[in-house]
Amino acid sequence: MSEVLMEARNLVKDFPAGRHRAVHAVSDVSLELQEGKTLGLVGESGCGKSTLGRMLMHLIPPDSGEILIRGTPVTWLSDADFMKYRRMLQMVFQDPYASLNPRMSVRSLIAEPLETYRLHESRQETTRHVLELMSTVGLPEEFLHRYPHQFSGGQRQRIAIARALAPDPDLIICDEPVSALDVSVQNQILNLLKSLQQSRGLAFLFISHDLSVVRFISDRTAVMYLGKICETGPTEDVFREPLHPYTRFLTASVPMPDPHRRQERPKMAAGEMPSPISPPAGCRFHPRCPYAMPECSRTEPKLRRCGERQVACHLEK
Amino acid sequence: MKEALIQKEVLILDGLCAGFPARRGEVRVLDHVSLSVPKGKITGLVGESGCGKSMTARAVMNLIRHPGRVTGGRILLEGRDLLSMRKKERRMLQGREMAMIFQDPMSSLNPVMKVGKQVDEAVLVHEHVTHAEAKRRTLEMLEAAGVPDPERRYHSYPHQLSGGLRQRIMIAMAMVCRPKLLIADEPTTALDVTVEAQILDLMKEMSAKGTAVLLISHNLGAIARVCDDVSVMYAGKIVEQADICTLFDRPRHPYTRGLLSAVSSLRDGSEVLSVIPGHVPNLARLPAGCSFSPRCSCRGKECMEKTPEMREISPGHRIRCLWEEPGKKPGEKELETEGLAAE
Amino acid sequence: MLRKKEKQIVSDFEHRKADPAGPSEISEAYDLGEAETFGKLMLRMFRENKLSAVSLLVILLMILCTILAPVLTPYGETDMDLLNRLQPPSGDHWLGTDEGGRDVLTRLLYGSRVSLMVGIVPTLLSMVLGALLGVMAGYFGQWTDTVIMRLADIVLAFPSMLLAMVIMYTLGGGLFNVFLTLTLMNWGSVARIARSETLRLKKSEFVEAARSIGVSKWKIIFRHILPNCLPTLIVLFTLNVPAAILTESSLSFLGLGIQPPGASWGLMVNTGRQFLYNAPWLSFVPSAAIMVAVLSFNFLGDGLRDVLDPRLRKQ
Amino acid sequence: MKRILQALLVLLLVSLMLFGLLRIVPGNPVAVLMGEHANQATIDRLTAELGLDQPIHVQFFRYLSGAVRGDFGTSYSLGKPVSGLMGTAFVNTLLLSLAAALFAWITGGLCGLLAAIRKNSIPDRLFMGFSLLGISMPVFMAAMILQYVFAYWLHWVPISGTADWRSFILPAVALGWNSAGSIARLVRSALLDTLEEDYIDTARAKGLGKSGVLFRHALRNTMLPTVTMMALQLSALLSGAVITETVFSINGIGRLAVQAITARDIPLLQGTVLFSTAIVIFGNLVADFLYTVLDPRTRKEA
Repeated sequence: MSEVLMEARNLVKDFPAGRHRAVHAVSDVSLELQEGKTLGLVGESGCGKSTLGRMLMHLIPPDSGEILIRGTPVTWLSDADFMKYRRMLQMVFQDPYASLNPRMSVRSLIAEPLETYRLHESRQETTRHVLELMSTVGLPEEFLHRYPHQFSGGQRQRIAIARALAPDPDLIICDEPVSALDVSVQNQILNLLKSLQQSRGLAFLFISHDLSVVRFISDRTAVMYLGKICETGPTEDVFREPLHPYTRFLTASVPMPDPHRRQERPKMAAGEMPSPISPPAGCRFHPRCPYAMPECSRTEPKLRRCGERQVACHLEK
Repeated sequence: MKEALIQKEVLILDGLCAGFPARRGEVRVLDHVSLSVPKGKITGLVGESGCGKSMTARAVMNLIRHPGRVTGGRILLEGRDLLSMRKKERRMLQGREMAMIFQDPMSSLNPVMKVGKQVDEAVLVHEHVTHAEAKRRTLEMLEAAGVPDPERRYHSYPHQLSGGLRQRIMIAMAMVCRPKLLIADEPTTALDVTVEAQILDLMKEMSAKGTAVLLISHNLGAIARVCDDVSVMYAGKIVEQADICTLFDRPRHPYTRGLLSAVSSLRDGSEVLSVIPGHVPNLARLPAGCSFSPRCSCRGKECMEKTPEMREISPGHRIRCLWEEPGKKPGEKELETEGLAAE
Repeated sequence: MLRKKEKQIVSDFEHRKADPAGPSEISEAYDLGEAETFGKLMLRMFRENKLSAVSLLVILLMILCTILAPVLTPYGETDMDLLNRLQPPSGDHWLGTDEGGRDVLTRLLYGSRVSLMVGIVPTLLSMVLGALLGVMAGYFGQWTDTVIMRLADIVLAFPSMLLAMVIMYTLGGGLFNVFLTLTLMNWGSVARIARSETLRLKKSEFVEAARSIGVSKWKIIFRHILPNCLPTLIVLFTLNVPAAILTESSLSFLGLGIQPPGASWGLMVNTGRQFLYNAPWLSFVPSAAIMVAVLSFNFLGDGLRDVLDPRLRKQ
Repeated sequence: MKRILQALLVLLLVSLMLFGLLRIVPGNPVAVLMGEHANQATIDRLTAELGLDQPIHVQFFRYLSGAVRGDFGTSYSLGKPVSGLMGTAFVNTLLLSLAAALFAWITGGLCGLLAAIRKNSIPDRLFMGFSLLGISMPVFMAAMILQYVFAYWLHWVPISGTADWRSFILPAVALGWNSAGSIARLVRSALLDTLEEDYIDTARAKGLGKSGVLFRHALRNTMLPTVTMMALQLSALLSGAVITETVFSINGIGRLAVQAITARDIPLLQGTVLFSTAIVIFGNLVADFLYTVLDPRTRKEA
């Protein structure tokens, strides 16, 4: 068992939505990130997975709950006090077309974190480090003075990764890093991320809606639905034998690239995820759940441990 | 007319070319695209972004935006050539005999109009019926498209609906005149997996009722789930065409093989994913010879000189590749991680 | 107006940015690979929009005339010649003389100093003020936003001419006060646009990325937000200059701006108006000068907007 | 409701600022008014009578409570109540502005529409040239040219005054031209943008013809930015009215304001400016309301 790098306890975040209403983006979520391991976070759009990532990144403050880095609570630190932890965690965003400032060259983009943490004395050293990072992510040196719009999506995401690697962090939060890319390019980036993790002992929080991507890259997987985690566990276990009905539904929905297996999918829950403004009482999945019992609409199931896994369902006791 | 009735193929594209003027000459977005969409079946068109698959759909529906235009070939709807028709005649076919649904169901619905009215409109344009009759048809169609509580949803505005519901409205709008051909351009890309599955089922249902469907997608999973025949597109050209099982079991074109192994390596638990090196070429600067040759792992010298033609290798299975022997297995699993190596 | 292709590229490009999952075939086919430096951008603008090139030329010519006024004409700005009052245009006086026998062309050239300065200086000042306040309001939000934007609301609620009249009344006439008035009048709309741009940029992923690295607030404002507002601001500048020229001329026309014996185009129209029926050139010549200046800036602004910031068209 | 309160707040702040601005003017306004030869005792008496010896906040509240009841004080120069003077002037300004607005909206809207439909054609160029001329020409120039040509030269309409409806034609055109230009340009670009939206493709895919697409789908969406613009033009119209009324000798609010400045008549100036600003604020409110009607997205969920 490896060390816990980062821990979130009972995080809650509501966004105001007009008078007396709120979007309950994240409600009571706890999770652990281990050193050198990847946690995959899957869920449909609007389930609160990006909000969770941003809270861990100290970009938005939680309404309540606690975030700990190596056992130290950092939730309520001011931006200035948080600076010493910033170096440890970096982020890669979803949209490579929007996450790079169009008016900065590759050099200044990758150098920005180096300069912010004052890692080098001289400009030459910084540039040398930038070039080193570029070769790590597979960008040729001659791109140093080019601008983001001259690159394809995959190349831009490489720049973003180089930037995240710059301060030599312990954790990188990847928010849908490949969902804007075509399959062939997506695989290039995933291979890069995986090899970086192995060679540098990085930990990842890998947020994605794409189950197969999460399955490839994660050691453990957490499934989110309407602001809550409904199941976590080692990735292979979760995918091979999902415990929560939602996870089962989700894994069965993914279309297989195999025309011979098209009828395998069981017809289950219909409809869509309800609005997080007024989530259903009790278990949040019960209106769509084929196994819903009267109890499900009354009490909310707690996340219970069973072996290495955790599941929040009244069926699993 | 008689011929049209017995014809199985609802839509035939024959050597369709499209492009638009650029600084030097013309950029060809579609290069001799030929395919057919038979009645009661779903035909898939798959490819990566920028390969011309949306342009194909737009060409059929006469929706290519200025300054792009169709520059050659024929589009036959039940034997009638759309391109030689008068404008009005062609327009009257749209919505009645062929309809289209789009990728983003939010921006494809008029934000200031009730969704019910937008569906009504499709009826009223083509048939001389009363508003009450149109509404009745709309409600019926909404029901069939799986919209819960159609009476209430009829009066909703698009922003009040979820993505899945909006796409169902779009499908209802497309199907309300019972068209013979439905073109779906990435209908599930903007939706979540669970909703995607439902929408795909709905499309399957529609085709089972006799509609010919052309499904355009970049998602091989979605294609595999519902399609009967598939065409693979790369850089404006169709590179491989076969029925679904042949294409997934015995792909012949190196590009198709690359795509398939990229997708399947994600699931079979391999440590390193298979990739196609490099990226999609710029259509304005296509390489000489086969467009795929710079990324192809088994290219020969002639690949960079001679442009391959489409040829049939077994009944119904066509490829655009110079390699003759199937035993050669070009492009099998590539373990290259250096994405930029081929540039 | 003439640039469908360019618009197409830009709109496709925007589209692709907005919806990365959406394949945008047309933009792929275009060559977006070249870096566009400011010079190249200008070249593109001039190639696509000839009018804007001509306008820039006219503006430069006007500035040149302004500087060279003493060399270009044999008469002085206030040289009276009571024997030659209200002369129609002739060989000696190309544009005639006014009620004091002063050469109209000479006064026009000298007047252009005031009019162009009034166009440029207060616009620049109001841009700087408005941009800073707007960016601050947008970025910091909360009470900063409330205070700044309420102030802007007040300024914008007045019919601009009446506000200008009140301020000029309070301050008194004169060039400096015209500058001040126009600055106070115009910062509000600049602040509003800068604020909405900032709000848009603040939500963008690259600002979020900078925040995730821990870049400080002011660095984010000056390195990430302002440079990305710049195209909008440049366009706004070229569109606000003619507005300022018009306002000054209106003020001077009412006798509330530049005071005689100084010359400004508006003032010349004002004095010439008494002789509208026997010496119409006295009012029409400076009016035409105003129009040419304003038109040129408007054309230039249109051209710049199409190249730099197509989104502004909606505002 | 919230918008109305906000508008009232802005109006309050506007009056406060106006009041403050007009009190910074150096020197006692009464002394200025009475001329050089007035004796100190008379000045003091008059100052007290007008309440100008009170502390400034008392003066402000006194003024405000009067203004709410429709009493804007007494004009120094004309010796009549400001509200009465504004009443007659308002009718003229209203007639002028309405006529100008009508001209601007109709010609501007039509020009923009036709130009967008026939993009890059000769009519497009012509209409856009007409619009650009409008926004580039100073209002006084338009006024003077029209006056010179149609009144002085051709004698089609009276040169100035408000004798009958015909005398409003030239001022209205002169005043509205500028706004017409802005509106035409906006309508054109908004319509062209709307025509590139995805739902236009949907409509065309349904089989709607050009006019169907235009009238059923594009126009209403084009109206959205236009409505906001039209409200903004109200402010421009009132600004331009100052000039137009001066050129055509129409006794309106704007001319009254100019007269007030020349006569250093603070109550009159304050009244006219406050009144005009209130109209602008009210116009913006109406535009907000219209926007909500036109765009279901801004409506509250029931």
